[in-house]
Amino acid sequence: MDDFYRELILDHYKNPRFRGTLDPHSFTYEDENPLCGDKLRIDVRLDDTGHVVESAFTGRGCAISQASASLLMEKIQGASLDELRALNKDDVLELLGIDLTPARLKCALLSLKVLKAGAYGLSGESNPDE
Amino acid sequence: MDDFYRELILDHYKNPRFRGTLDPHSFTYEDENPLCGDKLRIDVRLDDTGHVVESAFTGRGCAISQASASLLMEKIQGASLDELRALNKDDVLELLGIDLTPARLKCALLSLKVLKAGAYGLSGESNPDE
Amino acid sequence: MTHSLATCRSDFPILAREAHPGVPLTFLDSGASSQKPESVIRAMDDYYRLHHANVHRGIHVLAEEATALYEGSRDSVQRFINAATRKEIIYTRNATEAINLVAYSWARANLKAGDRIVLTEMEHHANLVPWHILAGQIGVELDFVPVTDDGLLDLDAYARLLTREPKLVAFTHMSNVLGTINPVESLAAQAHAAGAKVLVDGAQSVPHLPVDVQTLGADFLAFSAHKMCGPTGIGVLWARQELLEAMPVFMGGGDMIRKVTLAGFKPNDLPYKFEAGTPAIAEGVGLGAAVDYLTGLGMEAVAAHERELITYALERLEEIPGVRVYGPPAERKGGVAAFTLEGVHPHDIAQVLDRDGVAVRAGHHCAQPLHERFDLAATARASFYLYNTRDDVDRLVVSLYRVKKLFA
Amino acid sequence: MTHSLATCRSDFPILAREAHPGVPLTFLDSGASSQKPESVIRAMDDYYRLHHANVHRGIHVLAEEATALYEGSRDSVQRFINAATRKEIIYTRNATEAINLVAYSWARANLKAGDRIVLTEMEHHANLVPWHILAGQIGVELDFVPVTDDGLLDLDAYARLLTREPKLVAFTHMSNVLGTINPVESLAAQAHAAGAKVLVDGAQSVPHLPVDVQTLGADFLAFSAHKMCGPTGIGVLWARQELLEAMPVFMGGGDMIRKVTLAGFKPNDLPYKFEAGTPAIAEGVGLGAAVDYLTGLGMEAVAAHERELITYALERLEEIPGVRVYGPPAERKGGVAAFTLEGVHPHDIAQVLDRDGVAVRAGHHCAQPLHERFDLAATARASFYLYNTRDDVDRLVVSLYRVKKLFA
Ligand SMILES: Cc1ncc(COP(=O)(O)O)c(C=O)c1O
Ligand SMILES: Cc1ncc(COP(=O)(O)O)c(C=O)c1O
Repeated sequence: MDDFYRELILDHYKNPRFRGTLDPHSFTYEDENPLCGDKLRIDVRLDDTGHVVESAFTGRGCAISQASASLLMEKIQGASLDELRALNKDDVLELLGIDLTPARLKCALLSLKVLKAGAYGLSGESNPDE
Repeated sequence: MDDFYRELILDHYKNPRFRGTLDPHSFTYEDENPLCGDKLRIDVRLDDTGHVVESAFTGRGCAISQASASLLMEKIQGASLDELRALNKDDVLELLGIDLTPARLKCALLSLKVLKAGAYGLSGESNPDE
Repeated sequence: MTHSLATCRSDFPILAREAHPGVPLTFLDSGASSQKPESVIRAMDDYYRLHHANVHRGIHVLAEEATALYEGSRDSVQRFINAATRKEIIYTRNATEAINLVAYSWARANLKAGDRIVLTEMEHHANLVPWHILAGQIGVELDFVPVTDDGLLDLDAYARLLTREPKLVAFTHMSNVLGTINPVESLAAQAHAAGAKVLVDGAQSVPHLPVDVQTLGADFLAFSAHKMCGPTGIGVLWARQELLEAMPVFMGGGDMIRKVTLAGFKPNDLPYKFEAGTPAIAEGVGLGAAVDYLTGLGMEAVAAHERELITYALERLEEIPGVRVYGPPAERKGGVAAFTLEGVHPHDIAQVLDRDGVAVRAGHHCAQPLHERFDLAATARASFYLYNTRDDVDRLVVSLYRVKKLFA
Repeated sequence: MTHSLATCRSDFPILAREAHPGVPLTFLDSGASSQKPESVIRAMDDYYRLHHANVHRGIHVLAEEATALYEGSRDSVQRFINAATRKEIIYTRNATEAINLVAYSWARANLKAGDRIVLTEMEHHANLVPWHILAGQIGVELDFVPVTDDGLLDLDAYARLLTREPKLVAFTHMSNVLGTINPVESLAAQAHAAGAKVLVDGAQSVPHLPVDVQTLGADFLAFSAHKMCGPTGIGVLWARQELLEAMPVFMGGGDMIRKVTLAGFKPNDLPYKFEAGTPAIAEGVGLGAAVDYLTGLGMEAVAAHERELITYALERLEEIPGVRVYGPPAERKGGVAAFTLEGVHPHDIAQVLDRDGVAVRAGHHCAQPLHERFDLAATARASFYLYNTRDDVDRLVVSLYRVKKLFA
């Protein structure tokens, strides 16, 4: 348990960074994990060179999904659109720093799924990682 | 095995009594056991007082079903219509004189079923013993 | 009876395992699927080691033994719910398939566009989605009895919905989230008076309460073996014989036929008419053993034991600041406590409890509309069965305090 | 590989039992349902003793273990038939349900009155009755490829039937009576050229032959676990992902949904979209163990072993005066010998053989139209599997001579 709910995760859950919405934004995307009811929206503003100048998330969910969103927002500041698109599961797991059971993996990866769907301008269904 | 295929049964199978059809008859009925493909027809001629004067069967089937038909024909000579209707499973099993497994019971009882359906003038489906 | 209930915990091998090294298992997830007693596991194991062959048409010793064991289980189930005849016991994969069978066979033959079906807001997806599919295909209309804040059916609204002359009323006997035990007899009587047939989802009631189809008032009853000490892979549809006789077949294949030609087929007699292909034989044997086990304990005793446990559990849970339990008070419910803890997502609750060996379920428990109704994305749910004890409740409570502390 | 086949008989506990006191068991009824090796029985037993909980949505150790075991079996099955993805492995109750699923979902969405379906005269009822039901409901027309006196499909007639532009061609890979192994690849290629989809009934082939869906040419493949060393209560529908994606749902309930509201539902992703309600979890675990067992032996070796046995069996049987075996010569068939013995009804054959411990099946083997075709009410059938030996054949032959003597 102390693995699972490391200080870092609880801290990001209790004190999320980059929480909110952006207006205007370069892209926004929202999706949910219907099986657990977790919902997440991510807004991203890019500069002229296609790098993230600001990003923010709102939503509801468990500590894992919220902390992973917060950690992901932190990570992508300054990243290029291509870098966003190249993000993968391992990047998120590395941010969280814990082993996840399959049932919780979906929680952890919701933010990644939403971010990439937005970055690709694609529907959630056809997320290339699926 | 020697129980199952007693001399009596093999004898009635190999040398069936009362095999044939009757014309005219008081009633005739035919049915089959679709699961095993056994088919049986029984014709009965009654006298004025409603007693069996003659009966006959045709059909195809295993030794048990054929012998039970032959034995049953033997038994009902002279019986009244009411006696036919009152015949039951135990009467047939007694005639055969063997213990039957559930799968073979249907073979043994086909002749009874056909006879009673004819005697009641009912369709095979609503045979009161079912 | 009560005596064997007191010691029955040791009949369940899995309850002796540790959840994690050094951490005992506190299994509070029987609402999702119960554990199996030794007698059930053994019956299936013996079946495969000693008696297996395909059933029904075989003339050899194994086929005869397998058929006797499998069909014997149907007699046990018949007695268990007091059905009039074994012909009324149709084996399916689970409660879900039993309800789908009614939707595909009875409903498609008897309902047409514009006909109404009354369901409730507390239904499990198993008693919603088959009707959604039907509505999409033939245009029946679905009405839903609302659930009150206390977790009960709104009976006034029910009476109003019945005035629209539904053809079918389908509701759960016991909610798998709220624990609410619905007054089936009076609901069914009203439905019948309005001219509707009544389907009762017994997935949660048959395992936990005495259920007698002669007095229940249902026309159809669906339940699953795996929630009542039996194996996965088998469930039951009970319906009155006349209804089943009049219904068209559902799936086609071996065993459900009397005769097949290239031109067509004649269906077999009940119950086989609705059982296509090689049945779940070992599972039937296991279900028979489960029903015998429950009969041995006595369903009155089982229900009383769970009533006592849920009463104690509600007391203890409600004493924890921030915990809210959904559903009616203990007198009106079975052994299910769905709850939230302020500030902590149910997934996180379940995850932390698991580290203490306490197995509860978190999510929507296949009742999304009910969670919508209470404006919840998810709840945590502790569900009790005959092998649970007050100690299990105490361990849950202790662990919940740890959750609170971690997320404080 | 061959080595383990040689000794595999001892892996099957039931084969050590006596049929009757003092009479060893000679099990020649695997075509109806195979026996199970220790590893399969043990896997299910362990599952219930150590790991059971409901799968998929649970956040506790048992739910995670159960899910991993159950879903792991899907990976084994995927590899076993070389499917492109695990999403293509749909669990059903049996082969029969798999075919019904195609009839209810794919066919009802894609066929209309007057559309044609080509079947064959050698089909099992499982691949006849679902189409009869469909014909009765939506008015499709069924054509049947005749069977030649040798027990082969009449390929000229097949080609002619294809000119009528059927929408579906559905046939068995291997006949459960004649043993005929149909040339699936070329039949499928012709069907595809004619614009039809191809359903292959693999109930008898997947247990006995190497089957690779990448080269088979089928669009749908149905089979049952219980005929391939696995448990009762579970079967498989394989179909290509695009097809499955495009198909409407069949049964509704938990697990097969993404989201449910009072107004409707969204189906889940594959394979879950077609799996409604609590699945046959222990059975999935058992099927996984069965597939692992067969993979360990090697399906090439299994097929070779059975080829050798059937060659020997046909030789020995045909040497008995009055015995007639139906179907093609050994080179074109699997390990099935359906036969008659002049003057003795197949039921009587089976009954007398049983007294010698020899278990064969007697009847129409769920293939009434095929028996009609050969003007037979019934046959006796000996069917072989990996654990059978030449000794088993010898015992069958000795016992058949006793039958002859008794009925002489
Ligand atoms: C060729 C064939 N198809 C289909 C089936 C049906 O299999 P199941 O009864 O397991 O659904 C069988 C087995 O009896 C068979 O032999
Ligand atoms: C009330 C209720 N109905 C139906 C079901 C469906 O049961 P199964 O998944 O065994 O078909 C369940 C179990 O999840 C339930 O709790």
